[in-house]
Amino acid sequence: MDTLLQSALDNLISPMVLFFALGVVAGWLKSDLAIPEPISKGLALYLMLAIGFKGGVELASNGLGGTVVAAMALALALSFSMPLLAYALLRAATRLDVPNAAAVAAHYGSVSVVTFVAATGFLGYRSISYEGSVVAMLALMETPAIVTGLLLARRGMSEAAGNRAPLLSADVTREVILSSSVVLLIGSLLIGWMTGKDGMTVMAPAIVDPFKAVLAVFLLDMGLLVGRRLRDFRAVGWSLVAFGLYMPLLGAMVGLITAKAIGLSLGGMTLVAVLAASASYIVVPAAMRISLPQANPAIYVPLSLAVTFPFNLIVGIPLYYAAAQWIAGM
Amino acid sequence: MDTLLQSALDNLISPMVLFFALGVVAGWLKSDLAIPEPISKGLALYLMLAIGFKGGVELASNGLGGTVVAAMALALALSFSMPLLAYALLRAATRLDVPNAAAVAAHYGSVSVVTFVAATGFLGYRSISYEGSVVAMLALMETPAIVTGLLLARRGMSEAAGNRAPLLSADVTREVILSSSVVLLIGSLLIGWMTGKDGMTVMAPAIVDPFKAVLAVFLLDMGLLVGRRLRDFRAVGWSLVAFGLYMPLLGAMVGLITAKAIGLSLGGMTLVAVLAASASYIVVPAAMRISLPQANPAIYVPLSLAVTFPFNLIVGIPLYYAAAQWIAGM
Amino acid sequence: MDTLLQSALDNLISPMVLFFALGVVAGWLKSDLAIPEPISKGLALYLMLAIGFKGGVELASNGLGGTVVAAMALALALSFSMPLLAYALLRAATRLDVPNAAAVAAHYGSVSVVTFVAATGFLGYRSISYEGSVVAMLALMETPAIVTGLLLARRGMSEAAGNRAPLLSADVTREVILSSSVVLLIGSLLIGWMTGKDGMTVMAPAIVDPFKAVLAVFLLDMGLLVGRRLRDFRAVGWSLVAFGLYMPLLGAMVGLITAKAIGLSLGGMTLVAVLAASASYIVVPAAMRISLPQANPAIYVPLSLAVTFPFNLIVGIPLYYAAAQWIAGM
Amino acid sequence: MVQLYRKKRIEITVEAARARAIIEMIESVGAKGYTLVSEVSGKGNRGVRNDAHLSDVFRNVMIIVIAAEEIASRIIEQSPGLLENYAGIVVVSDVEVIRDEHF
Amino acid sequence: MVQLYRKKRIEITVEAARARAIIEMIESVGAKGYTLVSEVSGKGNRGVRNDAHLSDVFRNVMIIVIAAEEIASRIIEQSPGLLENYAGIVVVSDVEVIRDEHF
Amino acid sequence: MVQLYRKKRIEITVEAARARAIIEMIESVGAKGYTLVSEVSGKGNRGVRNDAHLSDVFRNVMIIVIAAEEIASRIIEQSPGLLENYAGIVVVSDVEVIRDEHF
Ligand SMILES: Nc1ncnc2c1ncn2[C@@H]1O[C@H](COP(=O)(O)O)[C@@H](O)[C@H]1O
Ligand SMILES: Nc1ncnc2c1ncn2[C@@H]1O[C@H](COP(=O)(O)O)[C@@H](O)[C@H]1O
Ligand SMILES: Nc1ncnc2c1ncn2[C@@H]1O[C@H](COP(=O)(O)O)[C@@H](O)[C@H]1O
Ligand code: NA
Ligand code: NA
Ligand code: NA
Repeated sequence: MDTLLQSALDNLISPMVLFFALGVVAGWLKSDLAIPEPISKGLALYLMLAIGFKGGVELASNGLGGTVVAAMALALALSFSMPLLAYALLRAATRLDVPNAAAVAAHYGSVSVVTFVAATGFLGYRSISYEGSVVAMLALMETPAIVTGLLLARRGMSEAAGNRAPLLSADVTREVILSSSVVLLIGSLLIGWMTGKDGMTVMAPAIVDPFKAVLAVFLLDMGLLVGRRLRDFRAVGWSLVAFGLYMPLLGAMVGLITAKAIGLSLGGMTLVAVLAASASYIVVPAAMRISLPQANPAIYVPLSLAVTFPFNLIVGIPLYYAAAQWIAGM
Repeated sequence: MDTLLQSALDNLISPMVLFFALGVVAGWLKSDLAIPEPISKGLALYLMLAIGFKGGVELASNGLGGTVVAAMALALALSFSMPLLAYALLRAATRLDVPNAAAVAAHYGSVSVVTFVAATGFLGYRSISYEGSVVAMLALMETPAIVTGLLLARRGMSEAAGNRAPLLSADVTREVILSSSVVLLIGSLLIGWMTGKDGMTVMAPAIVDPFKAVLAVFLLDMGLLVGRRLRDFRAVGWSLVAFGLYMPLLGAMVGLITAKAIGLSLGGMTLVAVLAASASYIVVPAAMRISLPQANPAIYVPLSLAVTFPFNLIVGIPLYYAAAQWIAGM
Repeated sequence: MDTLLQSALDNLISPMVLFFALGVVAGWLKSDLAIPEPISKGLALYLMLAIGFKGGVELASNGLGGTVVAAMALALALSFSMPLLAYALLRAATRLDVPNAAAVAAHYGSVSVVTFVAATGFLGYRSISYEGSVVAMLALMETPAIVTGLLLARRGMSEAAGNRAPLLSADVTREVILSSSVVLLIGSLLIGWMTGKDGMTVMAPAIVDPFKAVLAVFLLDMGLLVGRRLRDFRAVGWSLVAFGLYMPLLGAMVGLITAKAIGLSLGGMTLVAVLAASASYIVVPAAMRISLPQANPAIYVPLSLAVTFPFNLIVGIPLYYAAAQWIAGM
Repeated sequence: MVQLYRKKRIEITVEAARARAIIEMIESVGAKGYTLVSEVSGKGNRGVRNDAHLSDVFRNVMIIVIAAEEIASRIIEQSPGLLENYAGIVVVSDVEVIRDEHF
Repeated sequence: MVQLYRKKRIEITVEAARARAIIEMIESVGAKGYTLVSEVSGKGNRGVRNDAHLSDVFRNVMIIVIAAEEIASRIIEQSPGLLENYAGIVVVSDVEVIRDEHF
Repeated sequence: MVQLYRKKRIEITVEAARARAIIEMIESVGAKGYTLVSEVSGKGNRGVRNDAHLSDVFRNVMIIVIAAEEIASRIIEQSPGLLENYAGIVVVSDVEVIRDEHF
């Protein structure tokens, strides 16, 4: 069992994290280095398809045990409830008004697919396996938090007269439930599950062998996005930046305990911690912009993207992994 | 020799077809899942380059026998003549006017590269080889049908006074003959043929190993296109939808018999059937829009893309393969 | 040791050069074959990342000897000084005015990344290794020539009154130093150097195995660009076209001698010759357009892209390699 | 000589997230068509907007409508409400068109 | 003070398949230049047009020409014939430009 | 009834390499915002411009500014100097806008 420091260091000098760092520096220095948007969208789709398909094949080989159902229930529970914790903290510890606090809260109930994928890469190095059902959790956790966030906003804003109470219109509901990532993750999961080993022989040369390298390149692009936004901190404010650092820790703790409770493996526990710790920066912002326009994207996007994402990627993943080892060892 | 039902089923649960199905469902449900256009254009170029190059290498190893010449002659003959059959059927069995019937006919004389590529994937699973010359046929069949289509329109419309008789201008001729797919297919074929085995060692890691996976992803995108257009059926009308289903069968029959006649292998026969059965939805629509604007793209595009393409992909390929086995067995 | 003619021929019928030729023909014939711009930008980034990373891993395994410092010094010296030679020749042998001569000169002091990458491919076929430090040279040679070019323009134009003397503003300096290619090359080099063999096992499936095939596809795109510009020759004029052919030869000679002087290997010498012989067609044009608008891009872009690039790719590389063998043999 | 018809040209530059609502309004008030230029960036009250990478949150689109005076004024009436809390501007000008039946 | 010159601005939104013919006409009647915005989508008589995936069949482009009154009217005269059977609109407005020699 | 305010609309089509300088000028003279349509191609004095493959050298962008008369005229004054040696045109027209505070 490698020590926390050890694995933290290994993580630091992995191509993944180093390319991310390169991106951050280049973006911060305003280099014109940029991955064309369609390419980065394509890489994101690749990562989701690959992770979904692998998860499905894993499910096929190990069968759908009771944990699968438990895992899905846990996913929904976490995504629905975590925004309540986040909202309480935000209202107590920061100056955010109701709509902004509600919007931020929704982000932390949801998840970051890339952080999850990076964590699977981290586990991959240590050849530690994980349950396919965790991939289903990834897909399920993306949207419920949005509902909670909007309900919180609604409750808090109803007093304030004249305010159009934020509604989750049928359209928006359909959109978030059918959002690109959800559909691709679940679809690939099903296809992987249906085609199993044979399917994997077909897909492996594209989705297994080059996977980590593609992830590294994608993280370069993420780094560029983060680096360009580092300056937005001022807009965010330190009490909020602090939230972006301790909220993941709380989330990870909740994730680890509940994951242990439903009997997931070391890998599974680590990944659930990552899910609970991570914050959405694509699906939820889009939904908030439509359903809660009173909240300011210049607050929730940098917080989730430029604070929590890098923290999880560099410090969080090895930390949650060490904690998972410790808990698993109990 | 696997039975028709068997291979139909295998085909159904191949990642290729399942990803296509995922796309159709997502598109139909208006999910925002979308492959960025440059990526899908890039994937299409990849498939054509790969299929062309492999065909060329195959030609190099087996040499240019007499069948090559026969195959090319057959390709031209099929592409020039099939629109006549299609046109006769359309005028007899549907309410299409002259320009629309002529336009649709041209589509069925031409071919769908993706359907062909999917068929090579289908054969690949069964490790059944095919003649490289069939790839040349694919390239040759794309454009002649356009000429026949325009001539049919011209004949039929000349009476109707005032009508600008549709002309195949020098520009358009150059464009269709030099269209992206024709140039890339023939070019890659030549390069594969010139570089042979050595060339293949260079290209294989990119164009052989990941080929089927890339095809699956591309079919996901095709599925999205089809799913979004399923609603256009109304515009098409049932007698025309029926045409979109029986025309491929007739075409396949013609393809099989003629392919047998020039002595192609089981694989070759299957692919020629697919060529004759498939309908263009890129090169021909573009040419028709320019040279025969009186015809309505909202008719010929959905018919070719949303009716005939899925039919060939799911039902046609295994069916034509079974028929080819049967004829080969005679 | 293969003869010049032999290796020239091998080069000619390599997939790389053949796909380039296909592109030139298709572009010249105005085929609509086109690689979507984001894809070709993506391929370019891929090539730079791959070449940089490999160079870094190579440096890690062989350590940073004294040659590394010498190599970097040589790179700067070449890039700063070569424009002087080019400028003298241009003013003497062509009718170019001061700003245009200065702009063209800057291009020839800088380098073409793709030519360099193609040369590594050429060496790869012959499994001839090269020093990782040469990749650092590639990154270092890109920008200094711009400074020399602008100084030349300034000196020459100062007389002509009323002319805004071309300045290298702080902005532009930052831009060229932080230009996409420089940052990605140096960044990947560092990451490859830091992660060494382990990093390579992660990246290899993506950046080593398919490398040559990707290069071939990229050269297809380059060919298309060149083919479309062949007609621009008229604008360029024959005395200038001639310069585009003999300047690389002079550059290569300087490169070979100096590379030999600092004790580089056969592979290293060949690549330095290629660096000295090649001309920029992306970074330098962009910088000139901003800092020296009096110079005409319709002159320097076709010259560098449609004359010198193809010459180096097809004739130059095998020639410089043969010369390097000869010098190495002395 | 080809006849020209006086119309209003309304150019709405708005954040992508709001585009659908605007277009639905445009059609609901009876405009016969519209043109959409996606992928436009810009700067305004709500700061710089040019990051298409992350969903539509920081992307703008430009919606152009050619309509008769009366329908145009309906669009103008509806706009402020729809743009509340959103980045967006509405620019109106006089134009002439051919093929009146299109509008 | 910088001098401004009165010109006409013609904005033609047309299906991509017809763009070349329109541009050739524009140049043939003597316009000195044009601007092309490709990748625009929209809706009109001929339904929704926003699918660049499949060749140019369902894609629009926007062609903008700034020209003197007289050349503008020639473009307007030629347009209806070229747009017959094609999706497209022509929108004309009054503008002023600097650097008259460009037009 | 929604109030409309008279403004000037300045449409600058210029080679991408010069876009930044133009935008800096626009902000320096006090315009509150601008819209940028990148990836436009075209033809003019300096020939055909439509090759985004190679850096920005042969690419155009379109910059649109809505501004009050006075700021508009400052932009017009500054333009010729900035466009010297560069491909670019400046087109001015009269428009009306809602939400005056944006401009
Ligand atoms: N003065 C202006 N001129 C041109 N475009 C503008 C102007 N102000 C705003 N815009 C555009 O409208 C969008 C939204 O403006 P705003 O609501 O002020 O943030 C900006 O991102 C710009 O694209
Ligand atoms: N009223 C309108 N306002 C703005 N753009 C329009 C309008 N009508 C049509 N268009 C544009 O012109 C294209 C062709 O129009 P149509 O010929 O009516 O189908 C449409 O796809 C739209 O992009
Ligand atoms: N008469 C015109 N109408 C519309 N756009 C033009 C016109 N002249 C020039 N342009 C645009 O402005 C750019 C620069 O023009 P120029 O400086 O004349 O080369 C061209 O590439 C076109 O995009
Ligand atoms: Na979370
Ligand atoms: Na056919
Ligand atoms: Na050089």
